[in-house]
Amino acid sequence: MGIAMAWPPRDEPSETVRGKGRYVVGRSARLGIFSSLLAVAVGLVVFVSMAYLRSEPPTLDFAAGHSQGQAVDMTLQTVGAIGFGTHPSWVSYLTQAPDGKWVHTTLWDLPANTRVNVTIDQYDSGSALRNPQVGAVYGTLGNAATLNGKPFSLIDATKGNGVGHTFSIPTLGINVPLYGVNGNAKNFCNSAPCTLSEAHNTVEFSFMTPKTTGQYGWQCFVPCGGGYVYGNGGPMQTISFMDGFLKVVS
Amino acid sequence: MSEATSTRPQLMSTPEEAAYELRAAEGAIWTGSRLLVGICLFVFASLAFAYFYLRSANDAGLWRPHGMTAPTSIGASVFAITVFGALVNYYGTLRMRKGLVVDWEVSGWIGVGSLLLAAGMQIWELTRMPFFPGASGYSSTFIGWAGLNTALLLMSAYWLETLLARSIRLRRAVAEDGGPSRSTQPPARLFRANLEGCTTFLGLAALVNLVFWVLFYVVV
Amino acid sequence: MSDQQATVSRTAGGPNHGARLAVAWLVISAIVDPLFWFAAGPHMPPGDMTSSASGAQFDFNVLMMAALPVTLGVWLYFGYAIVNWRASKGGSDLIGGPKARGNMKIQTAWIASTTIVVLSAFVFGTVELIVPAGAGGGEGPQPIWTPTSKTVLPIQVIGQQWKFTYRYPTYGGFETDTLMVPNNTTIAFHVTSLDVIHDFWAYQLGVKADANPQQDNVAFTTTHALGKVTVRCDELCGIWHGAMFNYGHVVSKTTFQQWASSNETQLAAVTKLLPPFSWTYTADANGADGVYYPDNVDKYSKIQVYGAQPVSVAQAVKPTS
Amino acid sequence: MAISMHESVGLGRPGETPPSGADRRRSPWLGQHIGTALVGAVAGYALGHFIGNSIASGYANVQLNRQNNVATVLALTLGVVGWLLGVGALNYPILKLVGKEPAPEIEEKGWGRYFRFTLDHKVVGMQYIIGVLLFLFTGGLLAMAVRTELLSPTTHYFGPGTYISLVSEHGTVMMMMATSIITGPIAGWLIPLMIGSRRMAFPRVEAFSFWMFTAGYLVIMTALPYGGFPTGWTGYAPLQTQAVGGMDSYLVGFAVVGTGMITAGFNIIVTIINYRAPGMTWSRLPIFIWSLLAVASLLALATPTLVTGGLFGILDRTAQTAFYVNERGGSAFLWQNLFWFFGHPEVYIMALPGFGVVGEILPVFTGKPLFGYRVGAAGMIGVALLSFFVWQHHLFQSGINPDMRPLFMLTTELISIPTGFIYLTGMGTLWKSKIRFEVPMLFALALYFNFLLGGISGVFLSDVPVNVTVHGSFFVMAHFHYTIMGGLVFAFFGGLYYWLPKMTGKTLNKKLSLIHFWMMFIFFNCTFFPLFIVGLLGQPRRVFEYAQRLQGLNDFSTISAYMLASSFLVFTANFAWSIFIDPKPAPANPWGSRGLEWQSPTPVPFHNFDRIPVIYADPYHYGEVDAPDIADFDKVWATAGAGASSGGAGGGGGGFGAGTTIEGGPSDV
Repeated sequence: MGIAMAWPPRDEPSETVRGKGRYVVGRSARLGIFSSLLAVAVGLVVFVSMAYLRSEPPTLDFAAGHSQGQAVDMTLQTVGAIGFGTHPSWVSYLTQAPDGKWVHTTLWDLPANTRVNVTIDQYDSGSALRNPQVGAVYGTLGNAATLNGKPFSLIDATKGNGVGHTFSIPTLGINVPLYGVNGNAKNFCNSAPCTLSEAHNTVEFSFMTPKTTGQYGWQCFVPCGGGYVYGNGGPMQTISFMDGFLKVVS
Repeated sequence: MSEATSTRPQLMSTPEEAAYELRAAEGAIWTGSRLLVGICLFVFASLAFAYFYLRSANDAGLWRPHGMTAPTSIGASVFAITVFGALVNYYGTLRMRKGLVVDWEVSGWIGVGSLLLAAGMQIWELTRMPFFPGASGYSSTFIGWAGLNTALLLMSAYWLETLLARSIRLRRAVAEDGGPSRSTQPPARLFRANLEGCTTFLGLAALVNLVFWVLFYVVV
Repeated sequence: MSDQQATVSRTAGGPNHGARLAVAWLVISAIVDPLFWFAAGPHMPPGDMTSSASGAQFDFNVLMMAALPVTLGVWLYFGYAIVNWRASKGGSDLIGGPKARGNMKIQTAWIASTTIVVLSAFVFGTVELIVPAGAGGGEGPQPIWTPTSKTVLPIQVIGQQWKFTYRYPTYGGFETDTLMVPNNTTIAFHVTSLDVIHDFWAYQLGVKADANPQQDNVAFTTTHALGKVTVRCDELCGIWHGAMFNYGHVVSKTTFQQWASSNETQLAAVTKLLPPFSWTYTADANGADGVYYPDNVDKYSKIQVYGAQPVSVAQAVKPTS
Repeated sequence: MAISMHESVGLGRPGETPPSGADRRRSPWLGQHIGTALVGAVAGYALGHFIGNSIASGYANVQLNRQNNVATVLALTLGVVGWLLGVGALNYPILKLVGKEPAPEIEEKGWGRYFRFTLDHKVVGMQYIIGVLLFLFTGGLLAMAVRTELLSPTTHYFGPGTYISLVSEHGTVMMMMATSIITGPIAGWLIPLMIGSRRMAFPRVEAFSFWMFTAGYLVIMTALPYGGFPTGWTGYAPLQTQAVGGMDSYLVGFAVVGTGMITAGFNIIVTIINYRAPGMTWSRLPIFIWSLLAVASLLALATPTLVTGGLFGILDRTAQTAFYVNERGGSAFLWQNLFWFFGHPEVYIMALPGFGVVGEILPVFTGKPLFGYRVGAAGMIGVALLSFFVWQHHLFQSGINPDMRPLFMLTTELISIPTGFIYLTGMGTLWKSKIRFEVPMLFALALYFNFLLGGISGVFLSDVPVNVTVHGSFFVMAHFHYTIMGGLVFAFFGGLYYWLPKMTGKTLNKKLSLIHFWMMFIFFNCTFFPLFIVGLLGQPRRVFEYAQRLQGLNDFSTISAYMLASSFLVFTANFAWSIFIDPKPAPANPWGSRGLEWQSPTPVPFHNFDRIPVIYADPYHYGEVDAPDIADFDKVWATAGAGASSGGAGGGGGGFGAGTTIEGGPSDV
């Protein structure tokens, strides 16, 4: 079986080694099997990407029917443990839909270049801040905010109940700290949605949405993801808990 | 074989081919066991790197804040028992070279027992620690060491045990050919190559235990 | 490469492929290199707003001077071979045997020339790294290559999930979301993190340094042009990594003075709440630690435990220890 | 590995006929196969979850966030154990405990063997082909998702958390795939045939590495339902320590694939050293085998560091140690050092086999011997050695050891010298040749084109001052896609087109192959070249928002990426059509190669060679009038191979016995 071979090699096959008919089933059956496997794969990919990867909490529409120059009112609440869903022990924001229902979402359609009046009912206890700088109010209209009706501009998180969460839009330079409630309060709210009869602080402020449309991320800067190193895991890195988007539309 | 499963003629090696492949198999066991030692050395070198890195980066006093040390008596026992097991087995292999297979088997079983005991004590030590795993750099690397050493000891015990079990069967199979220590039958030759590799590996286990015993208990 | 090709040509018969290739290569290199240097070079990133940016631009262009001829030379060779030596066109007369298996001269020349190129690149890179004080890269807590300038403005860059803030220790240690840098000034960026690893990339400044928790990573640069600066996080840090950017400005010294003093006053109340200035930003003693470690024996954040001693503003002016 | 130290040779003669009644054409549904493996995996998973919950559900952090990493890690680990038990990979290691000899290695028939734990390296090779293609296409789909998100700088197709998980998953899947894409399928299939052996040294280890590889696929896929992981494939701590459950899948998955890599590398080294045929001296070894030897030493020795580093990460997340948490005595730099000490050799694990493949392809299609064979082989070994000393160039801006930067700049740049040898051999081989532009040759030439850009951009990255700008940007991302995809993946497909006719005995459709090549080549460059520019213009890696002005380049890249992906559809159609649906028989040696692997009959018999061949020459005697025979396949050893039986290296010495003692045949020099 030595191979003193001619160069270039012959064009025709020197030796035919395997014929057809090796397979158990016929050609069209094989085609069918292959096509159905392909179809299953494509179906799986489409399903995973659409039903799982692209799934996101509902977006509340505050832009529909909005007329120019009119302010948008938005009411949020923060709660120490959402109490339902896949992560019942996580802290979370909730949004009140225009029809008054509390929705577990942090995604909002907002009209561009519009004043937004925000009311946040804060039901969570507070802690000190890793970076006390986020205890200051800035970026809101007039750099102002009220806590239970009284204006405030800075919270010392080492005193009192500390800071529960912040409402911050880093790309717009907006930051509002939310004073914590007493964790030992008798009427402390343990699962969402909380009602005004339970211990809470109300923070109000206004800001202007940007002129350019697009999606602006917002988040909380208090390390409130308990059980994670630096307190910044879990709810702090999940949309609809402590992160969300302002979807600014024209 | 009565009903051929293949149309081509059955493979029949010539004696020379058989000898050639047998030597290749012996060489493979030799190379493989050395390579395995190298692989394990890289594992423990990574641990040693972690140890020295965290220790030398001790600028915040967090390597061993309260002078904490893992239970020294248990640690010394683990080390001593491991070395004992490796040495006993090595002594047994010397006896086997003289044809005393049963001597090796006895020492081998003692070796397996020692290694298992050492592994058990290593696990027991984890329940007797005076510190929390995440308390310091020392505590972290110690937990890493305990885990890796347990795996190393169990692996060594397993290897040695398989050889002992094989030896018992071989004693019968190659009895008239001089027994496992002398037989020229392929299984006996491969068995001896394998035992030689295993003994080398036990040497690694003993060495690693010595080094880390010094690091974790003596020069902390 | 011309060496080898020339050598090859002498050893083979037929048309002098080696000479053709060498000439073509020289011509192409002679056109492309100056073209790049003069036409594209001055526009190459990251621009020339600072000493480290212009240094990086210069180094990039110099490397391009070597890279372009090498790349084009190899492509030229392959293109030439594909066009000329295809079997369908008959190809060359085949060379077999030892002649085709190696050529000591070519191999030696190849190894020698690549070694020379590589070693030159190394020497050039080292000089360009050391002379401009680390070339804008993070040098860790004890920088070994420091700027010659006597006065250095320290700015602490704090990465946290997910924004950068800046502290100005020489102005009372106020902390702000905005990066302002005076022109014609040597800056020492002290980059640190409150949590996971971030990376401070001030693109137009030609500065990049990882922000590590409990670590002070120092990078130097000297500004010499006014303009806007983009800052991006360049180390994956979690969900908002992609949105962790902001903008800074290089402004005139007087504008900077005004901005800094007014901030110092306006932010005085917040500054009082901040921990005393130190090279690593130590979380407040009660700071939320996430309760991941349950033992609570050595809680994070006690300054005395973690060695990050507070420093006075006077100490802060000169960044190196 | 120790556990599978096999005794290939039973009590009888080596290769003696198997015991009677062993007709292995058993029903594909019976016995242990991938189905029982899945059952085992599910059972192990459930058991692990149960144990983990009983251990750790009371931990303070678990009480707070209901995320039990102990349960996740145990479930995944025991799932893998169940998978191995189910497929039968652990049968022999368990039987060894009672001293059983291994079952005879007998041939299996029928398609069922492709779904089993099998001892035939050729079957394992085919399994690996499907396995790596599964990995590759999964990673490719994830890449499409990533590119889709980058169509717009501000509006988002995926959520930011999902996006980072997709990026991380893409990177990890592709890295896992790339470590095995050639060493698994092509090398596993070919090594014994190229060195004249009847077997791999440890066939069970060979199969074990494949089933670990597939287990790794399943484990890393669980990351998505566990919430993904945010760290990218580099897994930087302490973000790693902080992350949600998907991180456990990453750590366990890398440990599993890492174990598979170690075992595969181990087996390759041992086989090449010991099982070379008589006369297959080191200087007659095909260049591909040299590259595999270099790669295997990296696989076997660098990967343990990754596995150990991953174990520390797992301990941080489960036992709450603090290896990587600075505030408690650990160091985030420790992970970076351990990871990159593995990670940089890993990069060459993904380059060298590609060089080996083109080194085999070029001589065949130029009709010339490989130029500078010794330099090429030395270059590969040199790359492998140097790659252990460059890891800190990933950490130039990290703040670690600034004084070491010049040194690592030097080592990194030095590595381009041995890499350059690959170009020397390639260009020398092309010199005055007769190039036949068959599909494998096109892929080989494309590798030279692409890798040049990848390599040259690597020099820019190694230059510390320039690194300040390009580190962590899309520039580095384009750089390593040019080397790994432009190099390794092109070489893989070149190798497939080259060797599939041998492996399957069937001819691939040439027209479809050409369409695949040209689409892949053109759109690969269209996809990744703009990303060099994007990176230079300031776009960091792994971001979902970028500057508006970069949208044009990003969109161009995305659309090209879609076209690149569709080139793989062409390949899949070609593969399915030509191999399964409408097979056409292939010539025995369609390319006219002189390689030893082409000289065995097709289909290759179970034992590869009826007689162990005696090698006379290296496989590169092209262009010679009186080229020597490469080997004698019918040598009657009793007379001619007297050297073989002499000088037995008893008792376990003589690791270099094979191949060096025989002095059969004329010298090839």
